[in-house]
Amino acid sequence: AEFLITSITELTGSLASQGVPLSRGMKLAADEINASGYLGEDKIKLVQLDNGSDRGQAALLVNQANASGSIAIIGTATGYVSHSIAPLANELKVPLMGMVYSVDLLKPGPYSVKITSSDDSHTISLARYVTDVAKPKRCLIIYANDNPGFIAQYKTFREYAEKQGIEFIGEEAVSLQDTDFSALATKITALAPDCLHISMTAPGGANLITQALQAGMDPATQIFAGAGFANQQLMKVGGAAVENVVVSADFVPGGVNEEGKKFSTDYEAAFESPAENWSAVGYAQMKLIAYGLKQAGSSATREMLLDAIRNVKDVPTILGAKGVMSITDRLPEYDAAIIKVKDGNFVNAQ
Amino acid sequence: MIAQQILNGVITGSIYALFALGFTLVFSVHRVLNLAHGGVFMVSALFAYYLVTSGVSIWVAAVAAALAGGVVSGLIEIVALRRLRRFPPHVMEFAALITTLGADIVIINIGHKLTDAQTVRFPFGTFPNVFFNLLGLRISFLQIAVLLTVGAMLLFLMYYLYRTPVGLKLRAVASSEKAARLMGVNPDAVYLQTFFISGVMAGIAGVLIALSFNSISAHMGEPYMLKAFVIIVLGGLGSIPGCVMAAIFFGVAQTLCVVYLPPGAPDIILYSLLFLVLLVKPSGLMGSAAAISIVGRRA
Amino acid sequence: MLKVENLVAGYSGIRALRGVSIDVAGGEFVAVIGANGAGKSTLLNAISGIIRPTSGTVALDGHQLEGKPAHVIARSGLLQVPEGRQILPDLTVHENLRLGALARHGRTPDFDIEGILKLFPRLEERLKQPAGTMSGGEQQMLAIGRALMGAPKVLLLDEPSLGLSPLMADHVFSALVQLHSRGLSILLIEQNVHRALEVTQRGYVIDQGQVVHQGASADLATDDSLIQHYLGQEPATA
Amino acid sequence: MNYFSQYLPLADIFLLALGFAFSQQVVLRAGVFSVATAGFASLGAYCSAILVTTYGWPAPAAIAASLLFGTAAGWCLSLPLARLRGIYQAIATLAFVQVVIAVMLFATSITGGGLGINSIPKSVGTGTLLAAAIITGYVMFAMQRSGIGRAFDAIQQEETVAAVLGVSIRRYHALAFTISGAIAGLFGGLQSLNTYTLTPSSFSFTFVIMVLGYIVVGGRRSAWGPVVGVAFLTLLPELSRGLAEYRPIVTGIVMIAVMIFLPLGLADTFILSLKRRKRQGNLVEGGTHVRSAS
Amino acid sequence: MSALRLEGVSKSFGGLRAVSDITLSTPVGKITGLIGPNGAGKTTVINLITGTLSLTDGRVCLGDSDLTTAEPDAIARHGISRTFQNIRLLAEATVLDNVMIGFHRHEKASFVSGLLGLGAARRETADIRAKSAELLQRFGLLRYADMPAGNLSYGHQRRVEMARAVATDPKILLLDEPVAGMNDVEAGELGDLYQELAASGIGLLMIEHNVRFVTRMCEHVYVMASGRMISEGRPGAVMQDPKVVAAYLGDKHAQG
Ligand SMILES: Nc1ncnc2c1ncn2[C@@H]1O[C@H](COP(=O)(O)OP(=O)(O)OP(=O)(O)O)[C@@H](O)[C@H]1O
Ligand SMILES: Nc1ncnc2c1ncn2[C@@H]1O[C@H](COP(=O)(O)OP(=O)(O)OP(=O)(O)O)[C@@H](O)[C@H]1O
Ligand SMILES: [Mg+2]
Ligand SMILES: [Mg+2]
Repeated sequence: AEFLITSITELTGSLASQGVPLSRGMKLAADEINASGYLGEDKIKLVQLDNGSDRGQAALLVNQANASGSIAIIGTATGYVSHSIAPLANELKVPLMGMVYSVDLLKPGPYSVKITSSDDSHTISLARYVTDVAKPKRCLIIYANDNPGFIAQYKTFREYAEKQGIEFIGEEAVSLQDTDFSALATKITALAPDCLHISMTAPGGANLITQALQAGMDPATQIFAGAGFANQQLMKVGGAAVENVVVSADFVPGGVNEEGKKFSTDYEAAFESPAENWSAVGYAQMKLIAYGLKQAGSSATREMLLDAIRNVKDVPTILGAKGVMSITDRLPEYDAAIIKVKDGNFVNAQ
Repeated sequence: MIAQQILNGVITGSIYALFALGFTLVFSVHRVLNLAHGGVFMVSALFAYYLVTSGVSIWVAAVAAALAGGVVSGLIEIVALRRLRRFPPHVMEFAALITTLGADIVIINIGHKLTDAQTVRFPFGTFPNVFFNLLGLRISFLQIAVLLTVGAMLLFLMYYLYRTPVGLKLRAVASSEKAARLMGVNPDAVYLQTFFISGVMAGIAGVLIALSFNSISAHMGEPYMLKAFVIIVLGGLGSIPGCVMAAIFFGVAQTLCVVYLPPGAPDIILYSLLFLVLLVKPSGLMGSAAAISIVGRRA
Repeated sequence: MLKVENLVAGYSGIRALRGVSIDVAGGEFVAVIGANGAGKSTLLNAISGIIRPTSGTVALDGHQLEGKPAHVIARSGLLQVPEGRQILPDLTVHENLRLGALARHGRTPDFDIEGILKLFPRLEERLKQPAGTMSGGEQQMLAIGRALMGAPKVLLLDEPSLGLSPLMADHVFSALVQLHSRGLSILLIEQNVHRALEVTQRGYVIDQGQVVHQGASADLATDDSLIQHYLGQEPATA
Repeated sequence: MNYFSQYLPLADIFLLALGFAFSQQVVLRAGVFSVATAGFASLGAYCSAILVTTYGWPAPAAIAASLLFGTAAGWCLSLPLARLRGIYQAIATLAFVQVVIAVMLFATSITGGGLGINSIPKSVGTGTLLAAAIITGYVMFAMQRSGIGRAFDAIQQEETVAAVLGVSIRRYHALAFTISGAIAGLFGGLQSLNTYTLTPSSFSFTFVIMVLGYIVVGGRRSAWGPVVGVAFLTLLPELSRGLAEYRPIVTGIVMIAVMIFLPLGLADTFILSLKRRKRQGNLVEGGTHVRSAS
Repeated sequence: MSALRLEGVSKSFGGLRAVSDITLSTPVGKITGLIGPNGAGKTTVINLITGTLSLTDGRVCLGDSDLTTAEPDAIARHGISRTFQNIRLLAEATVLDNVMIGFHRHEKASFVSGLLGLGAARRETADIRAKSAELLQRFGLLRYADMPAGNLSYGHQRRVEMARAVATDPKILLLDEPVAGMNDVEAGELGDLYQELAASGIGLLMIEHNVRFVTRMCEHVYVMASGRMISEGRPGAVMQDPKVVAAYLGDKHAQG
């Protein structure tokens, strides 16, 4: 049989920088699955649609995917869009394989599934690293206040770290569109924290760090960030300024196991740009669906697919620090990778 | 810190002015809100980036980018606006909103394809990274360059508009196209010229801002458009010095708000302030009542 | 000098000119008269290139001008004082005059700004004022002055006395006579029929977009029935 | 059945956008260059969402509250803005929109801040939206044909003239703002009970430009303008889906082409050409006027 | 009698005193003239009466109502109507629509009935349309009714302005150079119309440079120069006043 899977991602519009690698990752996985005969006689047909970074278009595409008989939908790259289509997918009873961090995605009903572990587990891995390994004294939080994911992230981080006795000297909000951080940079320099936790995207964050250093921030200030930072853009934009930045990520660059290593080389060969966090997430999502389909067999239905992946134990994946993942009632768990910039590359920090 | 922050604000404001001057020029002369200005700005930055990465020096690249901005802007005039000018002003002004928006969408998405939706930046060390300490204030060579460029652009525009015959033609066409034609002025040439100059300014701004903030992306013009709107109005329409003053005022106000207010509050204060300024002085800080725009109404 | 033949022009579907032929010899002063809506302004605009004629020819000194853009026609020396004055309201009086000079295109002008101010002293007091805030009559003087600044070969005037006080209208007419005596060719549209026929040499009467009469001004002026007939609005009860 | 139902969300999108477009058109017709529709819509949307999720109000009551809230906001905004004109008015209303966004981001405890409000129960379907759009459309038509429409036209084209003919600019501007606020508040409320989620960025600068786009592309005068403009701009991305990532480029080019050739907008141009044809018909009927030579 | 009266009206633009201490009155049922050289301040006087400009000094009254500080629309609703020297029509609206808006001040249908398209509003619209067509007929414009007003020739646009002003059914009608751009025959036709209007009880105040026309039409003439009133009286007498001849007429016209 041929299983129709529709991806609905931000291929154009303002959120495309996340949507594009994501959809490339899944494409790579789908081709690989079909070529390797992983599903025996069965094949995957991946249709990739663009929601133009717009909620309305995404909702329409969910309906189309449902009408065309897709067994599952993969998407979308951002919480803003994902949250608005999850209720619809549940209403139509079509599995929505989401990749946003917030657990809220699972709330609308049993048909929404996640591939990334929750914010909390991610962020707490990072917070644990901060309290156990880095042990700073005075932390300053900087977050993008116009994105739900980044807000949730910094809150979890602060809550955990504060309990462990880290002192926080303030919170500063920025917007994802900002590029001019001169005021904030001067303020950071004056506040003189020894630790920054930054919740925003890689290019913006790298730029912020560069400007803070130019404004005279102590170069020894330790900098921590969530998965938003986990891609090459960080080094491309930040250069030497982002050395030693510690990031929690789904994917350790280069891979932690054979599959991850192969993914990295294949991806780079196929798309002429290095694999990064989002492409790995897309890839892993597609692989998880294939895993589910294999369990459910040739006559798999949507419900059978869901049943097959609702609870899994220790399946191999390219995500996480250890390369295995378990899922408990649609919520994946794997140890987040804690990585660090060394000589312009990410390396495992642990 | 306060002195440093005010300096930061002045520089931020100058950067807004850098972007807004070309936009204001087109608006004040032709009453067209060129929504593609941000697109032109981005194209120039990207063009300079490709030149620099293929080995051209930043100075040459900047000049080339400025010209490229002028050419793209001129093309926008020819393709998206020229035909519209046959129609009465209130029709033309609204239609121009959409045609320039369309042009912006086209340009941004070409940029999108070229950069693969990623943020790029000039290679490290493209522009000398030198800092000066003036009376305890930190200022970079680049920031000084920004200040000087804004000053130069302001002087150039004032000279060009008020001291040259070309400027006279330009203002004549702005005042009444038909009457200007009857006096032998070719409005097509005048429009093209204005757009070219505006594009050159966007180009210079694009390169300097990309250098300042280490980033070039397809959407880099968008946040500046909103600011540019605010600034031309705050400065009083048609007033070039007003535009620069408003930009700096806005930059300083914004910086101080960011520094002294809790996160999220600055925008509330800043835009409420703008609202109040307009109520107290309905034609902007520097505007005269005579300069009131007529977008949406007949001349 | 100016030769217009069989000019046809109109506005989206409406034919306002239906084949008008007119000529102005070098140094001649010619009047065109007609009722409201007869097509007088349309004629001037078609000559000046403000509207594009559908057929017919316009020649200045033997150079074909029809279909050329308005600014090219203006530069070639055909300058109009348009209906509604069309001064540039945001520019000062001085700037309006300077702008007029841009149409010279190498011709030597009879007037510089001083000369214009001598002709219309009222303008001198207003040099720095935005032209849009001047009184109607002042604007009319400016419009004439501006056209003269451009060293016209043929001056086209669309109701120059409109809105002028009697004294000022006299002034303008005598100025025109004076310009004419210096050798300038003038085509004058005027609703003040008697005045127009007094100062000009020849006249055309147009009606419904066609020339219905032409002849020496003096003859036209004495033909009362003609004037009554072609210059009246149709009866209100029609 | 299945085939049609998959396009149902498109109908929802269309109807919601139509409501906002009507709201935008009212002010433009009255010669007010306001972009406050986004702000009113945001207020209406948050009003309904909060009343339903936090206070458990029934949907119809919440929507009525949104309508009232929008109406009140429109009227209040009209008071200070009476003095402004043209682009100054546009920027003042844009400032209002930015303040609304910023407040929604800031008042985290009430609005959820940047997280927005998720999982709003869906209680507004296509039928309700259709009814709301039809009623609004009817009001727009009726207004067009009444003295209000004439007064708006006069103000929009020549304010001084309108004033010396006895039209109270202040009163009619206030009326336009109020109607605009009412419509936007209503459809904001409907939207939040139709699309599950709400964030401050739902009604941002992009929204402002898009809603203006509907009116300019469709036409600023006729009540068909918004209908045609919204249909065109919401269908265009769907029709060009086959073009993959070149889609936005083509959209941009089509926008330029349409406006360059039909600068009055699709509907207005069409209606004008119909009128023109009728007029020419009349002329032939009546015969061209030729004065008889007696 | 509800005449329009100006008492000591003045207006300055910055340093320029454009109108200075003008006192005049316009009785109903008669045509009053206001003449003077270009830039004398005549149009400014009309702008001051209609509230388009605000007074620096003085009072404007209509009958018992003081209109000195009233808003333009309120003044219009008191029954003062005007035409503009520089024609101001709704250029894209049809001629008929231009006249229909003139009836605004007599509309009675409420906002609500307009918004809901109730019968009252619809009937009123039909009624106004019929009356407007009648007016156009009177001004000889009926065949242009469906044309965009901006497409008319200059003279015809002037007539549309007048029809619109008359549509407001004013007590006082202010005409700023009503026959500018018309020849004597055309002016004569309009003159008859003004006399009819005056006979029907409207007070007309007319600014005009066509001296013959003013002499024929007006019972009383005011003469302004440089913002001041320099003469007033019956046309015949005024036109022979040496001050008027010197400032305004020139010797050529000083026949009376
Ligand atoms: N822009 C326009 N669009 C359509 N028709 C027009 C336009 N301008 C003029 N017309 C028509 O052309 C005809 C001639 O108008 P024109 O302005 O040439 O008359 P005119 O002789 O100058 O009259 P007046 O003495 O009133 O100025 C008129 O019937 C008029 O309605
Ligand atoms: N807004 C203004 N700002 C400055 N000066 C003005 C303004 N409006 C009018 N003026 C000046 O006031 C004087 C009177 O102008 P007004 O228009 O009243 O004259 P008028 O008597 O109507 O003349 P005309 O017969 O030429 O129309 C003129 O000198 C004019 O330049
Ligand atoms: Mg004419
Ligand atoms: Mg006047």
